[in-house]
Amino acid sequence: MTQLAKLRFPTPPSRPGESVDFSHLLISDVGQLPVPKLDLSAEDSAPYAHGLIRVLDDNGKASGPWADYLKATGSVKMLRNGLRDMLKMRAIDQRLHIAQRQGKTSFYMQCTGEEAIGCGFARMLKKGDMNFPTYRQQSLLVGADYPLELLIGQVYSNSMDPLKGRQLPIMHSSREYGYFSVSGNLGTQYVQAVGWAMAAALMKDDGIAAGWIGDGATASNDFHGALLTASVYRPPVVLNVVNNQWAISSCTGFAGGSRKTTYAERALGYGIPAIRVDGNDYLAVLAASKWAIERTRKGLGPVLIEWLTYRVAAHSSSDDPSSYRSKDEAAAWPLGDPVERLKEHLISIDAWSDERHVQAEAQVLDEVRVVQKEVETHGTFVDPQPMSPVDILRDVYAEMPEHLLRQRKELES
Amino acid sequence: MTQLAKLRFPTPPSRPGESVDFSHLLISDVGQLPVPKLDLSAEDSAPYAHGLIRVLDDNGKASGPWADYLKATGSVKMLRNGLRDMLKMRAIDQRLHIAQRQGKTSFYMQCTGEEAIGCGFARMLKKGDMNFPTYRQQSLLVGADYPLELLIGQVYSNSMDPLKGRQLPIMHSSREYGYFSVSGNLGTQYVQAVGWAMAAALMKDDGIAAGWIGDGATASNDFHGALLTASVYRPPVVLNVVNNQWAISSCTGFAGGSRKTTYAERALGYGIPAIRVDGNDYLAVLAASKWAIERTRKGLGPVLIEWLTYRVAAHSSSDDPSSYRSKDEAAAWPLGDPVERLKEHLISIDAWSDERHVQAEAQVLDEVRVVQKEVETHGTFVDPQPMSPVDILRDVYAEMPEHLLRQRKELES
Amino acid sequence: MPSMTMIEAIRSAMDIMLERDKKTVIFGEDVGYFGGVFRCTAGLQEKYGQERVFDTPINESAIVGMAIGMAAHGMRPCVEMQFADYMFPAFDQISQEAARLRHRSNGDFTCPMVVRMPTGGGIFGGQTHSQSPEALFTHVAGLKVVQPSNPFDAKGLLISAMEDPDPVIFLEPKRLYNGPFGGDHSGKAIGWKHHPMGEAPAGYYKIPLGKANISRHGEDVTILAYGTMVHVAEAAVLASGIDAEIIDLRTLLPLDLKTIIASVVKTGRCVVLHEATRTSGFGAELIAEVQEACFYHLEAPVVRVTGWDAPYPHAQEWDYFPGPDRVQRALEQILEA
Amino acid sequence: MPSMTMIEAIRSAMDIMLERDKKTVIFGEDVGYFGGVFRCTAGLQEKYGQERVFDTPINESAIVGMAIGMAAHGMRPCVEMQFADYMFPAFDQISQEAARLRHRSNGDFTCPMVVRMPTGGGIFGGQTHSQSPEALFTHVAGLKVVQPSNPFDAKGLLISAMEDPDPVIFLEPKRLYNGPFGGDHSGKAIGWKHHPMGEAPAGYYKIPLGKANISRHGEDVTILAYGTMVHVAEAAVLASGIDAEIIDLRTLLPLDLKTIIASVVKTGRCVVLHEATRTSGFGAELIAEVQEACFYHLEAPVVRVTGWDAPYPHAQEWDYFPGPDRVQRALEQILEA
Ligand SMILES: Cc1ncc(C[n+]2csc(CCOP(=O)(O)OP(=O)(O)O)c2C)c(N)n1
Ligand SMILES: Cc1ncc(C[n+]2csc(CCOP(=O)(O)OP(=O)(O)O)c2C)c(N)n1
Ligand SMILES: [Mg+2]
Ligand SMILES: [Mg+2]
Repeated sequence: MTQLAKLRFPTPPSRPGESVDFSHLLISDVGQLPVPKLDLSAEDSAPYAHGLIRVLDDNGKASGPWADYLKATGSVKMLRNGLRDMLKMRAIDQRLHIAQRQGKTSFYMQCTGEEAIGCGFARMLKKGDMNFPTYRQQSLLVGADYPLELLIGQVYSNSMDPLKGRQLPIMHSSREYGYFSVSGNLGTQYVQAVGWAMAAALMKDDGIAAGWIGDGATASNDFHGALLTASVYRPPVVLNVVNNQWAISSCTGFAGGSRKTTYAERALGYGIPAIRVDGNDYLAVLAASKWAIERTRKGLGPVLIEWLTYRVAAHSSSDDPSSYRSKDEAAAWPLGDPVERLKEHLISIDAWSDERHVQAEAQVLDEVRVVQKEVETHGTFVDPQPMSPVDILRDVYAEMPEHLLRQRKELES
Repeated sequence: MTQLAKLRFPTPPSRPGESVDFSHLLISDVGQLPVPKLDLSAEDSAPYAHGLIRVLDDNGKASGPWADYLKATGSVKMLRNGLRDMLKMRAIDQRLHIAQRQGKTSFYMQCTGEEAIGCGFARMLKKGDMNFPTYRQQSLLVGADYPLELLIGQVYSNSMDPLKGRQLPIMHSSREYGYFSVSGNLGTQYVQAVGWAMAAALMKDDGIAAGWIGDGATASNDFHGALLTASVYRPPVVLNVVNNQWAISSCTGFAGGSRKTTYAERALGYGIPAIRVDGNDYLAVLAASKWAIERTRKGLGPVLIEWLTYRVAAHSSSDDPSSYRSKDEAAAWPLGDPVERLKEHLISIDAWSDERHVQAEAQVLDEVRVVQKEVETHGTFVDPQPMSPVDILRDVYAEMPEHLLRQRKELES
Repeated sequence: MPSMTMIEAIRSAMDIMLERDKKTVIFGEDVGYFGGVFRCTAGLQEKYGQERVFDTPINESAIVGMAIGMAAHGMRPCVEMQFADYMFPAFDQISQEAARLRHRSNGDFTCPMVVRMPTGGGIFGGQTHSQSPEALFTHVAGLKVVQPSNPFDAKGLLISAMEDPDPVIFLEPKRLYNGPFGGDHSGKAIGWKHHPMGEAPAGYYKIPLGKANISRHGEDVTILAYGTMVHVAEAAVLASGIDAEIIDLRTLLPLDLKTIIASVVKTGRCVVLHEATRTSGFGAELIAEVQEACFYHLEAPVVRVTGWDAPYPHAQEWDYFPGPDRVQRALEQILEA
Repeated sequence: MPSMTMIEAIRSAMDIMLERDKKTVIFGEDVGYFGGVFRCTAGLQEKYGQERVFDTPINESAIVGMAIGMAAHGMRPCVEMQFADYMFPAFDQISQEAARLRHRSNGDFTCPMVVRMPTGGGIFGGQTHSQSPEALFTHVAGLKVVQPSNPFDAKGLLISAMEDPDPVIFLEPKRLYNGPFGGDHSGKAIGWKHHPMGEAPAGYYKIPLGKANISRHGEDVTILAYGTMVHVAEAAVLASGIDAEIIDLRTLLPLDLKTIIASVVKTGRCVVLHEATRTSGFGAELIAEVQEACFYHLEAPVVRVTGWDAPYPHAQEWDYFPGPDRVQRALEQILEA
């Protein structure tokens, strides 16, 4: 009898109540991958796409060629600031998550566990560069020193909201701070980033674009469109994949992630070099970002970075992950917590201490709390301040056409 | 001063009047690649995705492991039939192309130079298997012995047309002969092939599906959707890429084809094994098809085949390639002509002769001409036979709903 | 009869069809193990196994594309778009492929497939979780388009859709999942338990596609509505005391024009409601048909109360939503005309 | 004034804008070296170089996606979909991204972009080279939708579109590319040389978006049409001798309702034409507005003459196409009513 084809269905590292198995993860040792030349080709990037760029080992010790590469420009102060950024990010997430629970906002999404990526990457960008973020890339705003009152105002949809309450909380937008308006549709903006980068090249400014996409959303069709157009025209774009193992309730296997292939490797077939980086290692983030951004700005073509990380929190304030994965997963995540790891490293080089850490945590929490309080005086979701309904009809077009003027009359009647 | 990014624009092997440069093509020597085990993994398929499976050398001599593999099941008779199939295909294309020029049909598309692929692949399929072809895969019909009168009737949109003139000529459909209805929208049907294959597995029949896509259309978004879903569920599907170097006027470089990366290699990032095959070598086509189809039917998961070939004719009867490429390209194509190569091979093993060839050509041309004549008595484009206008409204739904009944009245009034 | 929420009714329909027809398969994003972000498929994978109910990659075009291949083969896929707003990547597969397969192959291949999707606003979802794209589907010949307004209809219509020989778009007004909603967004939740249409047989039954339901009989004006707007219409009628006839269309394509005409001929007045943006919304189609068929009976122009021609805003949701006040005003105006 | 085909007019508009504004870029499938399958961009790459006019991969979503990114940055992309039928993969980028960017970012990012596409039937293109998807675009708040019926308008409207601050969908009736076409498909080709609207200034000029053109003045009935159907209307009027007023809408969104109302108030009768499938076509929207605004002036129901609710068939193209006979019949019927 012939053997019949049988479909395969991917399985996650754990289901509720099960023990966690992350043994499928490809994790290289620290120091294994040298810093390649800036004009690394796709072919030669294969070890980088399959391996993992790391600086900090499991004990917080920095070593290897990427550590040296970073030292050449980085400083301890930079690392301390990075730690502060991440603490601030975490404080913001915590406060706004609680605010959502209190009904002060309709919705929130945390980036817990992924703070290093945006906080670090943003520090390597220049004014005029543009991120095309997803809803979970708020750490890019923190790393760009985006005014807290705007960030919080947006989440409260109040009169401080630069977007006039039009967008779902977390869907920020700021041209000035290099944060393209988040749409909420997955994948669509990855190829827009390519377009922006093409414009930068055509208009001969030296800006670059950075596309951002989640592991789950790499399944979306526009992921391909972005890789392909980047491969054809070679504009200055860094294509980031944040692989946090989950897409709401589906494990990364449903986006094709597996023991054998990494997301970074998907770029190789397009002739785009790719690197895979420990996204929970702030030093690795800084070093890899520096390398990728410099290469891109120099006109050496697009590059893809897969950031390996873990989504510690729920998908959003509407989600409860305990129904689809074990509560132990975050603790079992082999790459640890980015804040803890950087803290440990700084302590190990005598640039930080437990006391300073506690102090810094309290300080950023306070900072966030003060701004939050102030922003709340401008209204919250349970206690909104009236906005003009006519605002709905503004900015649909540059000028309000007649049919909208008629609707405006109706709206005001 | 910093170096600024500059966009790259792919260039073709030639422009009108220029000399032709195909030196970028990766072409391995005959016999270099052994026949791998049926359960070849994506990783291990890398040499096959980058190399080229060939059986016939430039002098028509068959050799190497794939020749032996084929001999185990193939026969000289099979090859002679294959030659006849290709001659028939060419005769059909010639006759219908002329018919278009005579105004007997509105449109036609030839597959000149690509005949081996469909003629050979179809001979390895079983009843119940389903191709999801593009508009240039008519050779699959010839290889499946599809009745000529139906094929020609469709192109004439006359009363012999099984599709009642609804579809553009060449957009055939036949469940019985394993040829899924061609839509004309590029890419869309590649992922439908995956769905069909999933159904075959779920319903536990032993059929397989074969998706077909042109090199240009690999750029379309659904190419990614197909590779991804095939990689996730591993249904019995063979994903074929017909790389004929052109997409209307744009060279394969605009789909990301280049010296460095093959289309086959794009599958590797999805964990799908891939092979690259000389599509102008009928023996290589048979051997590779046999291997891929057997593997797939055995439930060993999807596989991608890139068929390296060249579009000798115009894109369609509406196209004139002399305005965008040198007239010498076809002659300069390093893999020659599939008919000539098989003929030469058969002659070299004393299984064929120039006389028999001339005879066979005349015979198939005659066969086609006779059927064509007969079909023309049922109407052509310049001399149509009236069809019922109401047919437009039939088959929009299984049953005609009331609004269509109302429109039918209007139509008949 | 058991009382069900709309979610339970939809789940029950799929459960029954999975049981009755081995060719039924259910899939979509988060639809398998987790049971869907709105829980419509909760428990079904556990009951029927992964081969019948499964998760998919986040690729709506591929979800529908796979479904087309399966349906053409002979299966009966019922797939979910997580939100109607996310069907756009699949609109090509739906409108150019699924809807055409029977016609272009002269019946050689067909596409019996259901595409379910939560539609409409009312949950502060902002512009990408609130849209009502029904008009787009009704412009596609070859599709059927359904939108229930209550659990009883939802279950019976979904079973009909899953047995239909043609592709059916099944729009689920997400604001009605857990209870009827007439526009009172003060926070008082009323569940389906307290609504007569929240009762539905536990077993198999069908509501035919293409048949509207007169959800309130009246003499003075006809209201054409579907989904959430049926309840808004009821609230407006209650508040105004106007003797309106409310027609719950249930199926938009094919449309039950007979029922509509009979009503408008009787009342001489017609108000059309939908949540979607106004211009080229399905209301336009309704008006075009009504004015043509009932011209000599109409005593006033047909008017529409709809969402504004703007993206659905997050914070100002209730200024956007065509609530009972706006409907009441329209009713009063049309009766004065 | 030079005489131009519609293709030449469109090319001239792009040529002028490439010359005037360095931020203009043109791209699409086969648009660069070859100059487009309909030759609309022929010679432009040679004149302005690859950085201004270039070919793209066959990926409509990516074409529009790239254009959005460029437009947001500050450039002015004008892209081509090879056929309107192939815009569906890009409909997500167009409707959910381009159309919304200004609104959702509160003006922080904008999207001044033009998406050109050949539309309509008449060239035996079958179901995938004949569609008229304008209604779908008009349902999307944030887009402008234009369709010229002659070279003079085409050039002036395209220049306006390319200077517009918002995304514009520019639909080119492919059957009119080389000459006016009133439905006589006997093979007698009449070029634009012999039509007054085939004359257009060689240089820069604009036709404003949102303004209709009364292409024939008349007293007895108003015909609303755009693109090819303007010429069909003219043929029907000529054949019937009916004194109809023909309004060539030129821009569908925003609509020039004032001009329409003035005409219908005058004539009391209205016929709406389009080639697209009937249900939920743009005709429905026109009827909804006309009956609301002109109710007390209408002496008969507004009727529509449209394509049938079926895929555009290849061989029976002329049974599908709403030709002058059908229009004439509708005119006669409405005058009898
Ligand atoms: C086109 C589209 N389909 C579906 C959704 C619904 N959705 C929102 S987030 C999400 C999961 C995304 O996962 P991933 O890309 O891994 O990002 P993460 O949430 O892990 O950061 C889904 C399915 C959407 N927003 N857009
Ligand atoms: C979605 C879509 N976009 C554009 C087209 C127009 N078109 C038809 S064939 C073609 C070129 C396809 O080239 P390729 O895939 O290489 O196939 P080949 O013609 O070489 O066999 C294009 C652009 C289409 N049919 N569908
Ligand atoms: Mg994720
Ligand atoms: Mg090709």
